[in-house]
Amino acid sequence: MSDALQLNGDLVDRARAAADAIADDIQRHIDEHTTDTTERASLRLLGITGVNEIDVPLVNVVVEHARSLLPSGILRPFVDLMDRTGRGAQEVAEGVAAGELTLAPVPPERCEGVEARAEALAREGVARIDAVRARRNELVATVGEPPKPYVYVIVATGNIYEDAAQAKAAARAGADVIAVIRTTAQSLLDYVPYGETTEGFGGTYATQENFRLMRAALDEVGEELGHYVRLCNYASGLCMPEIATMGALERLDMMLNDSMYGIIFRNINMQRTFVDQYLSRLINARAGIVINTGEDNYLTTADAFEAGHTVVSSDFINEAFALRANLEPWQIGLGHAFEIDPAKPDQVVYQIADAQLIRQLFPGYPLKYMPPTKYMPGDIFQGHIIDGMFNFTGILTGQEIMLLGMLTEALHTPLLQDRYVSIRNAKYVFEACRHLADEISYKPSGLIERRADEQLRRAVEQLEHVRSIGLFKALQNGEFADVKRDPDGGRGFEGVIKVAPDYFNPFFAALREGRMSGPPRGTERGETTAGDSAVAGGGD
Amino acid sequence: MSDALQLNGDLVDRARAAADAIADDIQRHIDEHTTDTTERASLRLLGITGVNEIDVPLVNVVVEHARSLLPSGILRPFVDLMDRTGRGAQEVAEGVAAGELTLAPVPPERCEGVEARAEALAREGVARIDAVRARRNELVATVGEPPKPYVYVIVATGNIYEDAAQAKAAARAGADVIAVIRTTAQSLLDYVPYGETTEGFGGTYATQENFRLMRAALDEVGEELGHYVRLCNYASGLCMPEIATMGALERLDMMLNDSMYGIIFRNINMQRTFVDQYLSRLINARAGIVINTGEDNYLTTADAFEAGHTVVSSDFINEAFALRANLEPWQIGLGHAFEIDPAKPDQVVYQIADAQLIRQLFPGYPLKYMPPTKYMPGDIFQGHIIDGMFNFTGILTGQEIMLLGMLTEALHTPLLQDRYVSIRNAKYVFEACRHLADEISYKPSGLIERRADEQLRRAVEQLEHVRSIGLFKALQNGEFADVKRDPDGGRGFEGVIKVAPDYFNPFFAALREGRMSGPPRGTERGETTAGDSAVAGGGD
Amino acid sequence: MLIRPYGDTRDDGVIQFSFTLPMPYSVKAADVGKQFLEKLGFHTVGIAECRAMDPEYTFFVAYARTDVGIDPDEVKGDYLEVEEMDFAAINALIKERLGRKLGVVGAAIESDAHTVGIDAIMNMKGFAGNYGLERYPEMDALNMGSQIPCAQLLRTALERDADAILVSQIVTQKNIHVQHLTQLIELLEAEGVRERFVLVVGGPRINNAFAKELGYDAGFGPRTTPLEVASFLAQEVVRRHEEA
Amino acid sequence: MLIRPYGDTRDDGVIQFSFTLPMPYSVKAADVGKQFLEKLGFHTVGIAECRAMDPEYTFFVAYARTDVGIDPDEVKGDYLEVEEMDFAAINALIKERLGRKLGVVGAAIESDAHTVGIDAIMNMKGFAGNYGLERYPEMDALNMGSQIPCAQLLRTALERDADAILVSQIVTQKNIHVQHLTQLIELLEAEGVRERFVLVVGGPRINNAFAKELGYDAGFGPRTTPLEVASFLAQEVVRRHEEA
Ligand code: B12
Ligand code: B12
Ligand SMILES: Cc1ncc(COP(=O)(O)O)c(C=O)c1O
Ligand SMILES: Cc1ncc(COP(=O)(O)O)c(C=O)c1O
Repeated sequence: MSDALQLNGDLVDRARAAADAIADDIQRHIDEHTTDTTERASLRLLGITGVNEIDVPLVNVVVEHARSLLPSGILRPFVDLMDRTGRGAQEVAEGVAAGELTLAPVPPERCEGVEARAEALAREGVARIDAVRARRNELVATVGEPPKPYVYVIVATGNIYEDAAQAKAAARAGADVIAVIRTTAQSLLDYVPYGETTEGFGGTYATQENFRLMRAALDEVGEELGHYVRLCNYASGLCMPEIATMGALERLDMMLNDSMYGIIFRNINMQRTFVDQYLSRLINARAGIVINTGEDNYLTTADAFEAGHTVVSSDFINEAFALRANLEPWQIGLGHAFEIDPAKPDQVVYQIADAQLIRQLFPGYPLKYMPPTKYMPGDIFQGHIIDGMFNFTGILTGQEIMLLGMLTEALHTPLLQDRYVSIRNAKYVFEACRHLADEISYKPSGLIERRADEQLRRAVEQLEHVRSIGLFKALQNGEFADVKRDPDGGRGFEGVIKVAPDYFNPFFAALREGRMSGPPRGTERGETTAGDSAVAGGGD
Repeated sequence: MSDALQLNGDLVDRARAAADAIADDIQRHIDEHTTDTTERASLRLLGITGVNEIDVPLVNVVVEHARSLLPSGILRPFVDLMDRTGRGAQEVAEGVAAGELTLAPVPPERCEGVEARAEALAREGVARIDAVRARRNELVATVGEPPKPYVYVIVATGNIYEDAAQAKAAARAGADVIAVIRTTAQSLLDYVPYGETTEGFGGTYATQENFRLMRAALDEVGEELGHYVRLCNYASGLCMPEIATMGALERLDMMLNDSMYGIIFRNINMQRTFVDQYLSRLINARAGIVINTGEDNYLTTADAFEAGHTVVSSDFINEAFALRANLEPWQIGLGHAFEIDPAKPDQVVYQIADAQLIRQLFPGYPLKYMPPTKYMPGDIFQGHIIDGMFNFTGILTGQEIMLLGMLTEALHTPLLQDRYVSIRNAKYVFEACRHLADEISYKPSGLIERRADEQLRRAVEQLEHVRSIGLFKALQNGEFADVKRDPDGGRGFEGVIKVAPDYFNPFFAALREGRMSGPPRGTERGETTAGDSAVAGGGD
Repeated sequence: MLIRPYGDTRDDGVIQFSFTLPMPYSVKAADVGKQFLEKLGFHTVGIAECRAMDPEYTFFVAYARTDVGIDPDEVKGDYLEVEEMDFAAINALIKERLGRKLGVVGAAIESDAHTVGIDAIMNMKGFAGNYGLERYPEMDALNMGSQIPCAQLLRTALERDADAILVSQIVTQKNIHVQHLTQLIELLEAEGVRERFVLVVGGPRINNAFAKELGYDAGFGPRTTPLEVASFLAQEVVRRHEEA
Repeated sequence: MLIRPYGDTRDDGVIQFSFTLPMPYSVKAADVGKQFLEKLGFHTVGIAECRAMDPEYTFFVAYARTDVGIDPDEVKGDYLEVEEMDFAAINALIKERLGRKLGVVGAAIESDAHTVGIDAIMNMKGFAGNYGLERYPEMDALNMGSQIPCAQLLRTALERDADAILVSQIVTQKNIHVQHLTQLIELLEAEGVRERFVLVVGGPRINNAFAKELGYDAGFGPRTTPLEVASFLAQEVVRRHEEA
C-alpha cells in the first residue's frame, strides 16, 4: 500500500524544494539569534538544576543575572567563573543565585582556555544524553517492542502519582505510548517548574522530577508486559530547549515539538519560537527521541475539508526544519488528523485520501495520526463509532503512531475507563482489519486519487507562495490555521537576542558530533489484547 | 463493485444446477402432499377469520372437523357447503364450528360446478391480495422511498401498542424496516393466535390484528417522514402459509420465510416444512412481499469461519425454492451474516470476502445482512464498535437490507435507546463510507479473492453432495448448522397429508395467474439523519 | 475499606449514565435530566448529551458523582469454589473413586431453544479449546438439545439412572427462566427424586448464588468452560457416593 | 405527572451505567457491582460486563431500574427566551431604535486558549451557515481572541465604549471557568462599571441559569448560533437604551 496512489513526483519535488528554501531563510534568522531559554538550556546541559528560595529555577536566575552578557552566550562567562572558583556548575549557579558570585565578560586572554574547557563540558553533557539513549536501546532490545501501530493515549489528572497509576492501567490495557498532558498554561511560563507536582488542571506540570517518576512507572509496567512502554511530553512552548533537555535526561521517547505550534496556538513570538525549536530539536535528535508535530491543530480552527492541504505544506516545512536540526526520518513524527466533519458525505473516503497521501509523501517517517476532536459529539456512543472509523483509517493507511480518540472528547480529559474502552476499540479494529490494506488498490483517477492530487497541488501552491513572501509574512497573513500573528508580537519576544559576532555555545557542535544513528531495535513481543474472545459477557 | 471479485463462472453454474436438482427432488414431495396449515391457509384466503369460544381459530376447527376429507383438499367440500347453504365462507365456517353444519365429500355430479365456483372464489381471494399490493405501490409512489441500504430494526416488547410506539420512534430515528419479533414459542403453535395482544415475552404474538395495528402506525409515521416505512414479520414456523396470508392481507412488506429454518432451528418436521413453505411463498410472491431467508442462523451453531460455505450453498437452495414458488429476484432477500469471531485476526477482511461473494453470486437480489450476535460481548462499548465494522462491511459490499446490530445484543431485546444509538451508528457509517466501494478494487488472488473462491468451491462440493444423497438425508446428517433432524421426527409431522389423485386447491393456479410484476417504485426521499452535524454536544 | 468509582481521580465517584425520558425535548430538558440524577442522589451532574430521539422521547448521556461507597470485603456470597482439575485427573478420579461411569443428562428446557451454551459444555468439540463432557471416557453424557419439557428430561434421567442433570436457560425476559427452573424443581420434588441428582443450571444470567436460591446444587455463568463443570461434577458425585 | 426512564416498557425505569471500581477482579466482583448499585437505590440490577481492566481496577457495565420519577413540569429554571430574529431585522432594530452602532467586545479569557467557540459567534464567516457578529453592519464587533486577561478585556471595552462584553470559557476542569468568570465580575464591580455592559458568557458547559448565578446577563451553551446571540444583544441593548 505504500505506493497505492499514483502521485505526481514533480509536485513532490517542488514541495520539498520550496520547503527547503523556506527553512533556509528562517535558518539564517535562527543562526543570528539566541534566546533566554536557549541559554538556560545550555546551562541545564551542564547539569544545573534546582530552584531558589522563591522557586525560581537557578538557570533563570543565572540568565537573568547575566542578561547583558547574553549576546555572546552565557557559557563563556559561566565556565570562566567555574574555572576561577574551581567549583562545579551547580555550585557556581547556586553562588550566583545567592548573590555571592558574579558573572562577567571574559577577557580575551582567558577565552581560548575557557572555550576549550566549555567544549569539554559540552561533550560531557552530551555524553550523559548518549548514555540515556544507550539505556533505551538496551531496554528495548531486552524487554521487547510492541507491534505497530503504536497506541498512544494521554493522562492528564494534574497529579503525577495519579497519572502514573492511570498510565500503568492504560499500558496493561494495550497502550504503547503514554503522553502526560501539561497543565493548561504551562507552555506560557518562561521557566520550567521544579519538583514533583500533585496539582494542575487540564494536565500535569512538566517537571524533571515528574518525568522521572513517570519513566520509572512505565519501565516497571513495560517489564511486566514484556514490551517497552514509551513516554511522551511536550517541548513546544516558551521553554522548548529546556524541556527537551529534561526529556533527554529522563529518557522520554517522544516529544511534541513543532516549529510553529507555539506561534499559532499559544501566541508565542515567532522569532523566539524558530530559534527555540532549533536547539530543542538538536537535543531531541541526539537523545533518539521521536518528535511529533502539531499540524492536527490547524484543523481545529480551519476547516479540515477546505484546509487539509495546509497540513501537507506544514508537514513539509516541519520536515525541512527537522532535517536541519539533525533529526533522522525515523524520528520525525509528522502530524495530521481525522478532522473532517463526520456529517460530510463520504467523510471516511476523504480521510483515507488525505491520510494515504501523507503516508506516501513521507515514507519511513513515523506519522502521528490524530483522532477526531472538534466534531466529537456529547453522545459518547456516536463518538465511539467515529473513533472506530478513525482507527480503521489509521490501520488502512499504515499510520504508525495512533493517538486514540476518546469517546468523551467533548466532555472531559479521559477517565480511567475512557482509555480502556478506547484501547479496546482500537485493538479490535487494528486486528480485524490488519491486512485489508494489502488486499485493495485505489481506482486510478477516482475520488481518492483526485482528492490526494488536489491536496498536493494546493500544498505546492501554498509552499511556493510562502517561499516568495517568507514564512514570517505568511504567519502574519494567517495562512496556517486561519490564525494571524505579528512577528514582533506574542509572548517571549523580549527573550530574543541578536547574537554578537563572538557568540559562543559549544553545544551546537557537540550535539552534532559523532552521534548514534537509527532507532532502538527489539523483538516484537506483547500480544494483542483483542485476543480475548468477546463471547457473550455478563452474568449477575 | 458488483464484479469486484473474479469468480469462477463454472462453479457458479454448477452450484445453480445442483441446487435446481435438489429443489426439483423436493418439489416432487411437495406436489404429493398437503398439510393442515396449507388447508387452513386456503380457507383464510377465502376470507375466513375469527376464533371459537375457546379461542381456537375457525380455520383450525373446520380443518380438524374435516380431517378425513383433507387428502382431496378442503376447498371442494367447503365451497360445496357454501353452495348448498347459500351462505358466505365466514358463515359456513361459523356454522361448522357451532356444530350446525357438516362438511362432506362432494358427489361427482356436483364437482364440476363446485370447482368452477371455488376457482372464482380463489380469484376473488387473490384479487384482495392484489388490491393490497396495488395500495403498497401507490403509497410508495406517492410517499416516497428511503435510500438504500434499508435500515432494519426489531421491536419485541410483547405489547403491540408499546411496539408501535417504539417502531415509530425507530422510524423517526431512521429505520426503514420494522420487524416485530414473535413471542418465544409462537412458531411451535399449530394455530395462529387471534386479536390484538399486549403480552408475550421475547416478542409479540403475530396476529392479524397486531399486523393491522402496526401497519397503521407505520403508515402514519411514513407519511410524516416522507418515505414509506416497511413492516416485517415471520412466516417460518408451523403455520407458514397462514401467516403469509395474513401478511398479504395486512400489507406486510417483508417476511422471514426460509425453506429450512423451521426444520433446523425449531425442530419442525421437514416433510411438513417443505410443503408449507411452498404455498407461503406463492402467497408472498403474489403479495409483492420480499422474503428473508435465515442462513445467518447457521453461524450461531456452526463456526462462521469454518462453515461459511454452508450459508452459500443454502442460499442457492433457498433461491431455487423461491424461484419455484414464483418469487421474482427482487423479492428474494437471501440471508447471510457477520458472525466470524471478532477475536480472529483479519476478521473484517474475511467478512468482506464472504459478503462480497454473496453479493456477486446473487446480483439483483435484496440481500439481508445479519449483524454479529453470537460473539457480541457484555461490554456494550466494544459491541457497538463491532457493529460499526458490520455496518462498514455492509455498505462496502452493497448489501441492501441491513439488520442493525444492537450494542446490547448479549443482554436483552433492544431498549428504545439501543435502537436509537444503533441507527445513529449505521447512518454515520453508511454516509461516511458510501462511495468507498467505487474507489477500490480487490487484489487479484489476494486473501479476499482466495477466501471467496474457497467458499464457493466448498459450497459447490456440498451442493453436489446433497444432490447425490438428497436433501432429507443431508438434513438428517446435520449438514447445515451442525443440527441433525429426522425426516419423520419433529413437530407437525401429524399434519402432513399425502394428497389423493383428486386433490383440489384452486389457489395454486390462481396465485400464479396474471400476477403483477416488479417492485414498488417511488422517488427517493427522506434525507439521512447523519446530516445533523455532530458538533460538540453537551450543556448542563 | 469503602471504595467509590474511580473516574479521573481516586474516589471521585464518577459514573456514566444513559437513559431515555418519555418527554419532548425542550430548552429545559437538560435540567430535567440533571435534576432527575440529583433526585437519585448524585451530584456534580454533567449532561453530556440531551437530544430529541423523537417528538416524545429525549435521550440522555450523563456523568455524575456519588458519595456512596461500598466495602468489597463485606460482600459475601455463595460462590462456587471448584478446584479445577485437568481432563486426565477428572477421568481418573471418577474411575478410581466412583468405580463406574458418571451419568449426565442435559438440555435446554421448555421453550428455550438456545443450545449453543449447553453444546459448548457437553458436545465432543467443546468450547474455548477444551473438550465437552461427551468426550470424557468416564462419563456417559447425553445432550438432549433444545426445548425439552421438564417431564421428558426427568424421564430420560431416570431411565439412564443419571447422576447429574444439567439445565441451560438463556432466555430470561420477564423472568421466564425462573418459571422454568422452578417447574423442574417442583417436578423432581413431587416425584421424590430431587436427592438422586446433582442438579446444575447454567446460562449467561445465571450465577451460583441464584441457582442455590432456586434449589439447584450449582449455577454456572457466562464463559463457563467444560473443565469447570466436569471438575465440579466429578468431585460432587464422588463426594456424595462416598458419603452414602 | 411523574415520568421515569423508558427502557423496554414505559415506566420501567431502566438506566444504563458504566463505572470503574478500584478493586481487583475476582469471582465476587459482579456481586460487588450489583450491591453497589443496590446501595445507590436501584433494583433489578443486571451486570452486563465486569472485567479486570488491570490488576487493581474492575470495569463495569450495568443496567438497573429505579422507581424514582421526576415531574418535568416542576423543573423550573432561568431559561433564556430570546425571540430569534433574522439578520436584516436585527440590523434594522439597532438602526431604528438604538440609532448608532452596537459595540461588542469578545474574548476567551485568562488561560483559556479555545477560540473556535467565540470565533463561531463573532467572526465574519460564522457558524452553521449563519454569519458572525463582525458581519452585521450595525454592529461594531471586536474579537480579541484567546487568553485575554480580564483587565485587558475591560480596558478595551471601556476604550471602545462597548455595549456588550462576550466571554468564552471552554476549559472547565477543576472549575477553572468559575474562577475566571468570577474574577471578571469582581473586576467590573470594583471599577464600578458592571452596569455599563450587557455581559454574556458562552461555552459547552455554560447555560443561562448558571451564568445568571455568577452575575452575568445571559449564558449560551453548546450549538449556539450567532443569530441567537445577535438577537439577544440587539433586543437587550435596545431595551436598556430605551429604559434609560
Ligand atoms: C444464537 C442465538 C439464538 C439462536 C439459537 C440457536 C441455538 N440452537 O442455540 C436462535 C436464532 C435460534 C435464537 C432464537 C431466539 N432468541 Co436468541 N440468541 C442467540 C445469541 C445471539 C447467542 C447465544 C449463544 O449462542 N451464545 C454463545 C454461548 C456459548 O454462550 P452462552 O449461551 O452464554 O453459554 C455459556 C454459559 O452461559 C454457560 N452455559 C450456558 N448454558 C449452560 C448450561 C450448563 C449446565 C452449564 C454448566 C453452563 C451453561 O456456558 C456456556 C459456555 O461458556 C444470543 C445473544 C448473545 N450474544 O448472547 C441471543 C439471545 C439469547 N436470544 C434472545 C431471544 C429473545 C431469542 C428469541 C426468543 C427471539 C424470538 N422471539 O424469536 C428466539 C427464540 C428462542 C427460543 N425459543 O428460545 C435474547 C434473550 C433475551 C433475554 N435475556 O431473555 C438474546 C440475549 C438476544 C437479544 N439481545 O435479544 N437465538
Ligand atoms: C479545538 C480544541 C483545542 C484547540 C483550540 C484551538 C483554538 N484556537 O480554539 C487546542 C489544540 C489549542 C486545544 C488545547 C487545549 N485543550 Co482543547 N479542545 C479542543 C476541542 C477539540 C474542540 C473545541 C472546539 O473548537 N469546539 C467547537 C466549537 C464551535 O464549540 P464550542 O467551543 O462549544 O462553542 C460553541 C458554544 O459552546 C458556544 N460558545 C462558545 N463560546 C462562546 C462565547 C459566547 C460569548 C457565546 C455567546 C457562545 C459561545 O457557541 C459555540 C458555537 O455554537 C475540545 C473537545 C471538544 N470536542 O469539544 C477540546 C477541549 C475543550 N480541550 C480541553 C483541554 C483540556 C485542552 C488543554 C487544556 C489540554 C492541555 N493541557 O494541553 C489545551 C490547552 C488550552 C488552553 N490553554 O485553553 C478539554 C477541556 C476539558 C474541560 N472540560 O475542562 C476538551 C473538552 C478536550 C478533552 N476532552 O479533554 N484544544
Ligand atoms: C506540537 C504541539 N506542542 C504542544 C502542544 C501542547 O501545548 P500546550 O501544553 O501549550 O497545550 C500541542 C497540543 O496539541 C502540540 O500539538
Ligand atoms: C428465517 C427465519 N424465520 C423465523 C425466525 C424466527 O422464528 P421464531 O419465531 O421461531 O423464533 C427466524 C429467526 O431468526 C428466521 O431466521
